Amino acid sequence: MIRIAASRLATSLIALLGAALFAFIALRVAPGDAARLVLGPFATDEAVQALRVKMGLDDPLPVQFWHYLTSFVSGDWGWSYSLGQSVRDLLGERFPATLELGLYAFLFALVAAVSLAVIGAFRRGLLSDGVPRALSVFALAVPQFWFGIVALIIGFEMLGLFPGPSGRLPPGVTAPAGPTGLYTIDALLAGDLATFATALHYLALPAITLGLLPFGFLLRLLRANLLDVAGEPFVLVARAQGQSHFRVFLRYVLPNAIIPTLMASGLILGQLLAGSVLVERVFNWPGAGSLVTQGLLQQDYSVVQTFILLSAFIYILANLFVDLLAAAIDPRIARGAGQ
Amino acid sequence: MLELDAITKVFRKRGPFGGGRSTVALDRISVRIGDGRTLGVIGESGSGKSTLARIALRMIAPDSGTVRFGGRDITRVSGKALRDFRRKVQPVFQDSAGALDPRMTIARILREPLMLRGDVPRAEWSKRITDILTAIDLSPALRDRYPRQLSGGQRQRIGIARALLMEPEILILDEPVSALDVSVQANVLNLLRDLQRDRGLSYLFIGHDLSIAEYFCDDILVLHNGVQKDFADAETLFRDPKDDYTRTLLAAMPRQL
Amino acid sequence: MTGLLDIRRLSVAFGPTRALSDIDLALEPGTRLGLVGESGSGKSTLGLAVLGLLPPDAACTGEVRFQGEPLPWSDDRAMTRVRGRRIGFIYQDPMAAFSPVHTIGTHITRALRAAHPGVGRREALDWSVALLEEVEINKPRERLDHYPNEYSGGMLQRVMIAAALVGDPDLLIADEPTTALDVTTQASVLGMLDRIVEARGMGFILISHDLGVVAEACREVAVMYGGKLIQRVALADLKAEAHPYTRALLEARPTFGKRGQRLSTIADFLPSDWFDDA
Amino acid sequence: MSIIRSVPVFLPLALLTVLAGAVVVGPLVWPIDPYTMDFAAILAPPGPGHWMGTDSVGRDVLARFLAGGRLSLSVGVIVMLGGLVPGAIIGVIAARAGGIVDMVLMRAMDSIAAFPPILLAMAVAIGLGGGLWTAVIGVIISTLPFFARLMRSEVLRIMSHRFVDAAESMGATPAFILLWHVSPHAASTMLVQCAAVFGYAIITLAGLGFVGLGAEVPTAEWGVMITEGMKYALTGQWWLTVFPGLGILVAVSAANLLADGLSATMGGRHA
Repeated sequence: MIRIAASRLATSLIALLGAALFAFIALRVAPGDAARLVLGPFATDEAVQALRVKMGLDDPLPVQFWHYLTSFVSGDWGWSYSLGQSVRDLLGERFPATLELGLYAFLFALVAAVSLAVIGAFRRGLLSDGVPRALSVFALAVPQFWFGIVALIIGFEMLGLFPGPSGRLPPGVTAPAGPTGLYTIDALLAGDLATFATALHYLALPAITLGLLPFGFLLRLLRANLLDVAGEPFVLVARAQGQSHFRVFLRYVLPNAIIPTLMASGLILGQLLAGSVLVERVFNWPGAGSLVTQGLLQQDYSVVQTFILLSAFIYILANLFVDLLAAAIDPRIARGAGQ
Repeated sequence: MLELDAITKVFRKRGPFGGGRSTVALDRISVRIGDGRTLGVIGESGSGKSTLARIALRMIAPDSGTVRFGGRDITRVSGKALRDFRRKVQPVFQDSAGALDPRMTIARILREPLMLRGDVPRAEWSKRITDILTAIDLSPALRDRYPRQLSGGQRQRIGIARALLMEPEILILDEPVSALDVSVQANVLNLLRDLQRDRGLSYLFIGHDLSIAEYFCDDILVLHNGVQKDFADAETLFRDPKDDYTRTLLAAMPRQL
Repeated sequence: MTGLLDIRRLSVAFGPTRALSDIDLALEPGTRLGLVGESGSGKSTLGLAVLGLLPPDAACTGEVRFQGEPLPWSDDRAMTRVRGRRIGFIYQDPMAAFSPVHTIGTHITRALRAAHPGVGRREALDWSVALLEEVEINKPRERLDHYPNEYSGGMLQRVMIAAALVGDPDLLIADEPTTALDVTTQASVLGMLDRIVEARGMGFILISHDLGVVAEACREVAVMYGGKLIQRVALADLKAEAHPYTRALLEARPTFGKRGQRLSTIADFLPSDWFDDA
Repeated sequence: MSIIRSVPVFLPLALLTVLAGAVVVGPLVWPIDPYTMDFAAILAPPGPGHWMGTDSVGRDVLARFLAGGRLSLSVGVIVMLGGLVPGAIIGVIAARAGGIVDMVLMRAMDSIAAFPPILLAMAVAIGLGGGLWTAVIGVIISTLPFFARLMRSEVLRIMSHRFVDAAESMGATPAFILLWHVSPHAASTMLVQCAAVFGYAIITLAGLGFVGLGAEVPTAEWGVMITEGMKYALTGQWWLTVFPGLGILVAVSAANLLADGLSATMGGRHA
């Protein structure tokens, strides 16, 4: 187990270095001027030249990479000229909004996918089989930002059931003060059920939109895994021992199908991070993702660069965590091939 | 004549930082295959019998010991010398479905050895394929079928035909009938006996079933965990087994009817 | 006395393919029957059909009476009370018969509590230990916490036998229980089955492709081919009364003393339109 | 070919063909130019004359839809081929070379795959200065790990089959085995992957267009059209956004369904 952990840790470190190197090459070494990228199109040439020196862009590449890496790891992520704030402060400020949105998107994806997959696996029929299949095809093929707009057209403009694209809370409502920065949780902690309900109402459409891709992905994966496991001999044997259909499904099929599904959590986190860039813009959600879109549109790339590399790091660490978790749960990994 | 002399092979399970366990698959095993005879190597799973087959085919090299073919040391040859040796020693595998490329018709599968030999004119290929199909009691009409459209016994015959098209001296039969139904087993064993008689082939027969080995082999080597337990001609081995393990195997055999 | 098992005109089809046609087979209590056939003969389908565990796309007609009453196939709840408690089942591939993420103890206690719903956790655990002892697993208490991949095939097969016995069934169906095992392991597993079946006096159906294996543990043989029951005969009379196909099976086996002779093939006993494989 | 006749392959393939036919032939039949502004008909709803309505400067949405479709589908093909060739080569080299070469190549692929694809494409597009073609290069790079990993595992899987052992015993060289045995098997798997990547490229480039990194305003591209239309989505002019989005949805669904259909149909032939 320790040996497996060590080897996974080593590969993760290599992947982290590789990702940083890739970002470095793409953003620094590529033909565009890195200092110009940071300062934007309106900076004077003198300012750009000064920054070139400060960033060490005239140093040898390995030295530059080393600085790039160390400053990134130490949290020195640069300065946003268009917003006049350090990137770290900006991201820190905006992060809770993205976290809250991502959390609910994930919850939606997980609950919807698991329940549909389970119904589909447990009961065969056109409705219980065709509907999940159609939904997963749709969810994997629909552009999320477009789905968000259409959801607004229908849910807000036509039916008036949901709030418009105006952020996390309506204008008059003050954000609940609390330790987490997640409005729903802070509101609950403060015992403010009205604000909780409002925040949830504002979350509904963005969360479903953001959760759509992970939902389709999870549903597809889980359905395939459930089908595979249901055909395993140990399911037949358990049935032959007099265990009921339902119990066998719950005790044998589900656990064996969940583990490979769990291994995809890293990918889902990536989908949520990348999706937040597109979806937050549609709903004017004041999170890190919309910060990225803003940066892109104003050609202020310092936030964008940080967000991109940060996502890769988060993805790698999430995968590491999932692998170790799986090793702890699954004896085949934990104890080697055995025998 | 293929001689394996004092062959040792150890498999190491490598951990990420070196170390790990190692298993001795073969421990100083010597065998000679030739003279139109059949040598049986019998053992249970993990005995090393399949490793021995792979070394005889020179698909892998031993850790120590020598492999000689026609007196020449070919233990570590590679490239052209290895390919020259290989066409003289051909394998027949247990899993007849896996041994044939599922995307190819029978004709295409049987064309492969002729292509690789390079000494048969293209114009003769079709006739050679028809001839070999007749020789193994299969209808030449099967040439346009795919392997999955054939029965297990038919597929195994195609595997044998492909090996024969190389005009080898030795066939390495790795559990050739273990996956077949009893009634089909007999057909394939009869065919192999006829081919041996007609073409002067020598066989290395790898198996786990002592009754088939007794019927089919001239000499039998009993392997257990990579160690030679017994070696004798088939009759002696069954009448008067030297080793306890051989006796255990004999006693464990299902009743003869 | 009513019979143990009475199969009447049982037919099973998967779409256009007929897996079983009009099988009639009756077993008295304590009968030990070997069900022999080659691949595709329908022998495994017959075993699963009795248990009501055929895949949902199987079309099944006919009737199976167990201890005088028809088996309630359409009522899965009722069948659940038959399986494990009155009919035990052993699967051919022990390596695939256990969920890889559950311990051996979990498997056994679950089987136990399915057969005896009232049993508590602690009691089930002690009982499991006793069962593992019965099938000769060393240090059973420690071994309960191990995962299937830490067991050998032979050990797993013995655990599966133990799990099939928890409900003290009146009939045990074993589908090729030793095919995946080595010869020496096969002998010990067959010996154990023989002793257990003898001691409990239960009915036993041993499904196998190998007449020799069946001869180790059964008194009667039923031979199947192409979904049909060819013949049923006492083991002692097998040679004397063998159907031509059964003769072919017997004679085609390479056995001691046939050295140097040509093996008989199925074509020597039966017209070629009778069988498909040449 | 018999594969094409199976329903799960035929239906999506037919859908894609109809879509491709429409965007290629459409402009010949539909007389309006996608870039001509008509200030007399600003934000006109769908109706005769403008079947999909007009946008805020009076351009015909149907004409832009067709032009955007042509762009999206061709870019999909370019990304597919652009990723397939180098990706497959990397995969073959890694599988055949093994050892340190394999390790380095696969760790490099891991590093690329660590970025969520659209963010990776963003990084490349920014680094190269922006615009549609830098975004295309970015998306191509993001597909490399898909192709390379799959090709590598395919080669290893096929090489582990007994029929390859048999070929080696007959004196086949590695090159012969790659050509004669591996490539027919790998080709079908890669075909499935290509269909999936085609859809992925369309949806990803539209996303990049949406945040201003792909095609640029005023190019008629589905993602850009949605961005431009977003301002009017909640003021009643739904047609500006809905039609291009439907185009993406149909194209990508068809590509994904084709991938599923191909893999299910050819699965039976796999070893």
